[in-house]
Amino acid sequence: MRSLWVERCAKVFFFLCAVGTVLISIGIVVSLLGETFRFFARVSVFDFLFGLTWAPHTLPSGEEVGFGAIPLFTGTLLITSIAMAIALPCGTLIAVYLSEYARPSLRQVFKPLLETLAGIPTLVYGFFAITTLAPFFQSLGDTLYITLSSESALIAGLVMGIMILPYMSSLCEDALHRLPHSLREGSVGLGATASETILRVLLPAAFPSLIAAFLLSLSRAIGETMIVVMAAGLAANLTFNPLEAVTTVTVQIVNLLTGDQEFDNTKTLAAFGLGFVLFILTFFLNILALYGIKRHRRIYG
Amino acid sequence: RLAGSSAIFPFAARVAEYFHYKTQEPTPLIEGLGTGAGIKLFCEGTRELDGVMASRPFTETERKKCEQQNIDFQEFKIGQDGLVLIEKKGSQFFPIRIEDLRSAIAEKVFVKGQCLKNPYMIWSQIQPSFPVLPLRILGPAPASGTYDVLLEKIKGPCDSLLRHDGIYIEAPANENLIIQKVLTAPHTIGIITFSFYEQNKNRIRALSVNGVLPFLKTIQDGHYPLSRPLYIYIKLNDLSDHLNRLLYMREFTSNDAIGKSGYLTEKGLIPLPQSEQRNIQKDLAQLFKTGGSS
Amino acid sequence: MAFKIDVQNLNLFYGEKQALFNVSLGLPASQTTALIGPSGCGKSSFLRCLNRMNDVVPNLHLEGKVLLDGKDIYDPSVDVVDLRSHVGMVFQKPNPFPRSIYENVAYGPRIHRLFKDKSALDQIVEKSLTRAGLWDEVKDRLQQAATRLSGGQQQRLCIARAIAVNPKVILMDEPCSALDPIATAKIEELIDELREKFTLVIVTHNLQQAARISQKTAFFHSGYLVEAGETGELFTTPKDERTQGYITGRYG
Amino acid sequence: MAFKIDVQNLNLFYGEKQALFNVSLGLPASQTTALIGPSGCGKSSFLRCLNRMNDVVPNLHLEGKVLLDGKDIYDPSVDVVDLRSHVGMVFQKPNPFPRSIYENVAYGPRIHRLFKDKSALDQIVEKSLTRAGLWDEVKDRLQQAATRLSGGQQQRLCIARAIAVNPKVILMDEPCSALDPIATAKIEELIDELREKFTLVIVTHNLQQAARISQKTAFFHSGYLVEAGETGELFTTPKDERTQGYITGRYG
Amino acid sequence: MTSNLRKRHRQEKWFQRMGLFSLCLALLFLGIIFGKILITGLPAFFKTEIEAKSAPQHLLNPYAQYVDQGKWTAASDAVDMYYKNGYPGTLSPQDSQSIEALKSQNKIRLSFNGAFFTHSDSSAPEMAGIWGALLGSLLTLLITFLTAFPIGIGAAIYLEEFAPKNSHIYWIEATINNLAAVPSILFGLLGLLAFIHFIGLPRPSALVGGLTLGLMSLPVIVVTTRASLSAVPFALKEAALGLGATPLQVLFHHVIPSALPGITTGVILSLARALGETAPLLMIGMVAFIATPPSSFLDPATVLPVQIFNWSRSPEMGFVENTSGAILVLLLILGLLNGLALFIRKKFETHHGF
Ligand SMILES: Nc1ncnc2c1ncn2[C@@H]1O[C@H](COP(=O)(O)OP(=O)(O)OP(=O)(O)O)[C@@H](O)[C@H]1O
Ligand SMILES: Nc1ncnc2c1ncn2[C@@H]1O[C@H](COP(=O)(O)OP(=O)(O)OP(=O)(O)O)[C@@H](O)[C@H]1O
Ligand SMILES: [Mg+2]
Ligand SMILES: [Mg+2]
Repeated sequence: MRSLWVERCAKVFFFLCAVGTVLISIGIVVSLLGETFRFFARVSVFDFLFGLTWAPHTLPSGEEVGFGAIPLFTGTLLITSIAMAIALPCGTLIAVYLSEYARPSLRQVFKPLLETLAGIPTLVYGFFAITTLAPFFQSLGDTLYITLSSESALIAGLVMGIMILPYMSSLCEDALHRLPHSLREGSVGLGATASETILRVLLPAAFPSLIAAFLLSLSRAIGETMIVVMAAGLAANLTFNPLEAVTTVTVQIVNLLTGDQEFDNTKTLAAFGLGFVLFILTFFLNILALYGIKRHRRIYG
Repeated sequence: RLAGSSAIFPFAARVAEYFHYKTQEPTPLIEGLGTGAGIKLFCEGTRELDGVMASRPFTETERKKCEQQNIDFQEFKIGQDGLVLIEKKGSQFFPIRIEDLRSAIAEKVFVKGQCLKNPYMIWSQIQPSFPVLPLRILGPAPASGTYDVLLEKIKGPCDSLLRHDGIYIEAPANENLIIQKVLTAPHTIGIITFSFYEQNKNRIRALSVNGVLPFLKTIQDGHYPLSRPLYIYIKLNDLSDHLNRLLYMREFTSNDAIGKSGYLTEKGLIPLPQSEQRNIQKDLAQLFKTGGSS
Repeated sequence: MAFKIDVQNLNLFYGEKQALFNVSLGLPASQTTALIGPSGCGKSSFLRCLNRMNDVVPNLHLEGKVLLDGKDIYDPSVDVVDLRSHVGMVFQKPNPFPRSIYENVAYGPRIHRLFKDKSALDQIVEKSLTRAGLWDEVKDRLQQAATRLSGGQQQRLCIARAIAVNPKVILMDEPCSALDPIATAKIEELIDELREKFTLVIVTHNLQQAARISQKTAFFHSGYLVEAGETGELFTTPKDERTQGYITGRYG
Repeated sequence: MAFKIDVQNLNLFYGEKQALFNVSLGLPASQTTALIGPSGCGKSSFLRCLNRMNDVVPNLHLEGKVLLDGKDIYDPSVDVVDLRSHVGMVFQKPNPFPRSIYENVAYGPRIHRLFKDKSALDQIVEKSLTRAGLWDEVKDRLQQAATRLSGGQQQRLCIARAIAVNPKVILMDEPCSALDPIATAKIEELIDELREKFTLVIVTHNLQQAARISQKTAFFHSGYLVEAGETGELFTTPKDERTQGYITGRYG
Repeated sequence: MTSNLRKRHRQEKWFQRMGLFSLCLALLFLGIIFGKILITGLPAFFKTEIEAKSAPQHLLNPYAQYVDQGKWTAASDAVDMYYKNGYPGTLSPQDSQSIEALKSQNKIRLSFNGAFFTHSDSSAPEMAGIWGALLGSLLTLLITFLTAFPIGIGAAIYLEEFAPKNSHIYWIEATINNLAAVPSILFGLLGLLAFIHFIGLPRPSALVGGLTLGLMSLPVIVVTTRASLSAVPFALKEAALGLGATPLQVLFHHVIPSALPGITTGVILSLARALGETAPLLMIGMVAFIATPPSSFLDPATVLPVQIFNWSRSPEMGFVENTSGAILVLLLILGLLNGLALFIRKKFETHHGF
C-alpha cells in the first residue's frame, strides 16, 4: 500500500537496465551483421572462413582475392596458446602459492598488487615488452642458437602470457580462497601433505571457478590488441611454428579500419566480418564454459 | 579541421601549431584516422571536416560520393614521401635495384619465362654479389597506402602481391618499432618513410635503390624510385565563411614550411620542386580571390 | 593403566591468549572419551592438539607433551603427515570432497599407498563403508557425487573416509551437531561399534549424547580440565561443583 | 476456543513437490506452541506460511486458509508488509543487521513509523531490550556494533528487534540450535516470559526443550500433521504410534 | 620414515618451490618492465632550457619566436637529447659546439618540466604535455561512469534480487556474462557504428569515447556487482523481510549497504580498466592531434592512452621519453585508483556475525 508505485517503478527501472545491457549485445550483433553481409556479398563465406591466404587485394580484373581468414585464426590460436601455456600453469601455481603457502602478510601485499597489475593497460605491456623483453629473449635465443625474430609468435605470446598472468592468478586465487576451510581440514586430517591436498582436493573442488578464470583470461588473450599491434607483425603466415611471425584477428581489424583504404571497400568491410566471427567465437567459448560449470555443479553440487 | 592519412599527420600537426602561433587562431584539429576513413568522413558531408589528408589521390567512387553530397574540393599536392630501405648501421652495404627488391618481396617472380612462387631465401640467390644472408624484410601491411605504393613500384610481369611466407614481414603501423627491430635483429632490411629515416640517421643507414641514395634532392627530382605523393584536399563549400582553410593552406605551402630549409623539410617531408610549389601558391591565391568574392 | 594417548601438562596459547591451562588427560585405548564443557572452553583446541591440526594456526604456541603410544607427537622427529594417518579426524560439519563417493573413501588409501591393486582398493572402500554403516545405502551409486548425499550420510561418509586409512585413534569434533535426531542416532550407534577397533575422542555439546556413548568423560571449563573420569560416575556424582552446575544445566 | 492463528486445510507445493498435506492447526493466543518432527518434515515450511515468508520462494504454490484473528492472510487485500509487522519472526541463526545495537532494535519501528519523536523511539528500544532480557547487558554500549555481541546475546537482540514492532505473534525457527546450553537456558526463560503478551510458535529439534517451554505441541511427519495437543498429554500419552516412536527416540 | 613418506615429502617440497619460482619469475619480468619504464620515463620530467637571447634560433623550440617564454626557453628536441644523453641526432657538428659553448657559459640548464603537465599535445616533443589528454581522460571517464554505473547497478540488482528464475533470465545472464568477456575492440566497432554513423555524435569527443567505454564497462560492472550482492547473506534479507520491510527497503537499507564496498571496488576497477583502454578508442577515431584542452563533453578530445599510442609512433626521439613519462603518469593514476579501491574495501567491509 505504502508507496507501492515506487516499488513498481523501481522494479521496472531495474528491469529496463537489465534489458539495456542485453541490448548492447544485440547491438553488437546487429551492427556487425549489416556490414558483414555486405562483405559476404563480395567475398564468399567459404573463401573467408576456409581460405588459406590473407592478403586482401583487388586484382585489376576486379576480383577480390586473399580474404582467407584461416591464417589469422591460426595466428590468434598460436599466440593465444603460447600465452595460455605460460599463464595457465604459472597463474595457477602463483595462485596456489599465495593462497595456500604464503604467509597471510605476504598474501595481503601480493593480492592487491596482482589486482593492480591486472589492470595495467596492455598498451604499456605492449610498448615495453617490445623494447625490453623482445631484445632480452632474442639474446637469450642467440645464446641457445635459436633464431628468435622479434615478431615471432613466441615472443608476442610470451609477452601476452606475462600480461595475462596477474589477471589469471588473481582470478584463480579468488577461486581457491573461496573454498571452504573444511575441505583443507578434511584432507589434512587424513594425513595428506599440502600439495596432495591442493592437487587432489582443492583444485578439483575449485574446478568450475578455475575454468571460468581460464576462459576469461583466454577471451582476454584472444581479444587482446595492443600487444600484438606492437609486438607481432601483421604478417598473415599460415604456420604453427612459434618462431615465425603471425598475426591475429584483432590486429587486422585495427589495421584495416585505420589504413589508407577506400572506406566501403572490401578490405574495410572485412574488418567487420572478422569482428563478427570473433564475437561468435567468444560467445561460443563462454557458452561452453557455462555449460561445463553447470555440468560440474550438477554432478558435484 | 583535417582528418586522414597518418603519414601526413605529423606534418599537418606541425603546420597547425605554426598556424596557431602566427595567426592566433585556434589550433586546427588533426586526426590520423587513415586515408580511407578520412575521405569517408569528408565525403559524407555531415561532418565539420575542412579537409582531408591523403597519401593517395581520390578514387572514382570517392569522387562520385563527394559530388553526390555536393562537396567541392581542391587538391593540393603538398609534397612527397620517400620509402627508404634501411639497415642497421655497420651492416654490410649493398646497392639494390628495383628488380632485386621485387625478387626479394614479391609473391610470384618471373623466372625463365614463368611466374613461379618466390623461391628466394637468401640474398645471394638474387644476385651473386649480394651477401649470403637470409632474406628478412620488414615493411608496410596490406591495408596501408605505403603497401599499395610498394606494390605499384615493384610491379613486374607477374601480377603479384607481396610474399607472405615469413620473409616479408608486415610490420605494425609504428615505424619506430620497425627501426627497433632492425636495430635488434641484424641482417634485417626495414622499409620506412623518409621522416623516420631522417630522425634516426645516426643509427640506421639507407640502401641505394637503382644506384640512387634517398636524399631530399634525389626524391624531389624523381631520381629515387620509391616515393609517393602526399595530398591535402580542401573543401570549397562556403569558403567565405571558412577562410581559415585557405590561411592554413597558405601556411602549409609557404616557404617557411616546405621551402628548402622549411620546418617541414627538416621533419622529413620532401618538398615539391620550386616550379610546382609556385603553381600551388598561385592556385591558392586564386582561391582567395574567388572565395572572398563568392 | 596404559593410555593410547596421554596428554601431560598441556598449555596452549593463541598469541598472547592462553586457551588451555596445564591440561593432563589420558585417553584409554578402545574406549570412547567424551569432552564436554561450555562454548569456548577449549574442547576443540584440545582435540586439535591430538593430531597437530593446530600446526597451521599462526602464532600458536604449545607447551607440554602429547604421547601417542608413549611417543611424544610434538617431538621434532615425528612426521606430522604420518601422525595424522594414525590419528584421524571427523569434523562438526560433514565435509566430503566434491568428488564421487568412491573417491572420497579411496582418497586416504591412495595418498598413503595402502593397497596393491585396484581390487584391493575396492575392498578397502567397501569395508570402510560397511563399517560406517553406509554400504547398503550407497553401493549402487559409488560414482555419484558425495555432495549429493544427505547430511547424515555425508557425516557417515566422512567417518568411512577416516576409517579407510586404518587409524588408531579417531577424533570427532561435535560430529552430530549439524544432524537431525535420526541421523544422530545412526552415528551414535556407529560410534559404539567403532569403539572396539579404534580409540575414540568425541567433543559434544549434548550431555545426553555424552552419557549415552562414552565410557570416559572430561569436563573443560575456560581452558582448565575441571574433572575427568568414568562417564557414569561423572554424571551421577560429579566432584567439582562447576561440573555439577554444568550437567544439571544450571550453569555454563 | 478462539485461536489467534487458525490454519485450515493447508497444502503447500514446491513446484511439483508437495511439502505439506492438508494441515489444519489452531494456535491459541498467549500460549507457546511447539512444532516438532524429524528433519525435512515441513516444520519450517509450515512456520513460514504463517507470515508469508514463503512468498519470495519461486514456484511455490499454496492451498487452504491461514486465518489471523479470523482474517485470511492470503487474501489479495492483505498487505504482506503490514502482515509481517503483526507476525514477527526469529531465525535459527542469529542474524543481526551489521549496525549498532540501537539501530537494530529501532529498525522495525522506523520503517513502520511507530513513534512520534526520538525519545519515543528511545523508549521503544529500551522496552524491547528490557523485555528480551538484554537491556542490562547492553545499556552502556547501545552504539556498539551488534555483530560483536556473543551468539546468545545476538539471538536475544533478534528477539528484541522482533518485539519492537509490537507484533501479535512471534514465530521462531529453531532459535536455540546454534547456541550453547547457558544461552539456550536464557532464551527459554525469555520465551516463557514473552508468552504472556505474545502468541509464540517455536520449531525445535530438542524434545526436552519443547516439553519445557510449550503449552501446545504439534508433531509433523513427512508433510502431515500427525498429532497436536496439549504438550503434557502429547509427551506422556501420544495417540499416534509415529509420535510415540519419535518422542521415545526410537525413530525419526 | 618409510621411503614412501620420504618421496611424498620430496614431492611436497618441489611443488612448493615451483609455486615460489613462478611467483618470482613473474615478479622478475614485471620488475624488468617497470624498471625500464622508470628509467626511460623519468627524464621526461626534466627538460633542457637555454637562455633565449644567447642562442641561435634553431637550437630553441620551434615556437620560441612566436611566444615569449621568458628568459629561459625550452631548447629544441635535438638539443634536449644531446644535452641529456650526449646523443647527436640531427645536430650538425657546429651545433654541438655551440651547445658546449653555452654549457661553459652556464646558459643552458636542466630544469623540471612543468610544461609536461600543463601543456597539451604538440608536434614538438619539447613542447608537448599531457594536460589535454588528462582532461580528456577525465571527461571520458565521467561519461563512462555516468552511463555504466546506474545501468550496471540497476541491471545487477534486477538480476540478483528481482528476476524470476526462468529460462529467459538464464539467457539474459548468459549474455551479460558473455559481454564481459567480449574483446574490447568489438565495443569500438559498435561505438563507431552506433554513435558515430547512426546517431551522428561529434567525433572525437569525450562523449562518444565515454559512451563506448561505458558499453565496455557495463557488463563488467554488472558481473562484479552481482557477485557482491549475492555475497550478502540471505539471513540478512530474511531478517528485514520478517520485520515487515518492503523489498525495496530491504534492498536500500540492508543489501546495498552491505554490498557497497564490493560494488565500489568493482566499479573503480572497471573504470581503471576503461582508463587504460586504447583499442576501442582507435576505432572511434580518438587518434587526433588536439592542442586545445577540451572544455566540454562535445569538444574534440583524446585520452591519455591514445596519446601514448600516438607519441609512440612519432618519429622524433624526444617522444620516446614522453611516451614513458606519460605511461608513468598513467600508472600512477591507476595505482591511486587501485589503492582507493583497496582502502574502501578494507575500511567499509561489513563484518557479519554469521
Ligand atoms: N585460531 C584462534 N586464534 C585465537 N583464538 C582462538 C583460536 N581458536 C580458538 N580460539 C579461542 O580459544 C578458546 C577456546 O576455543 P575452542 O574453539 O577450543 O572452544 P570450544 O570449547 O571448542 O568451543 P565451542 O563449543 O564453541 O566449539 C576460545 O576462547 C576461542 O576464542
Ligand atoms: N525452497 C524449497 N524448494 C523446494 N523444496 C523445498 C524448499 N524448502 C524446503 N523444501 C522441501 O520441503 C520439505 C520440508 O522442508 P522444511 O525445511 O520445512 O523441513 P523442516 O521440518 O524444517 O526440516 P529441518 O528440521 O531440517 O529444518 C523438505 O523435503 C525440503 O526438501
Ligand atoms: Mg569447538
Ligand atoms: Mg527447518
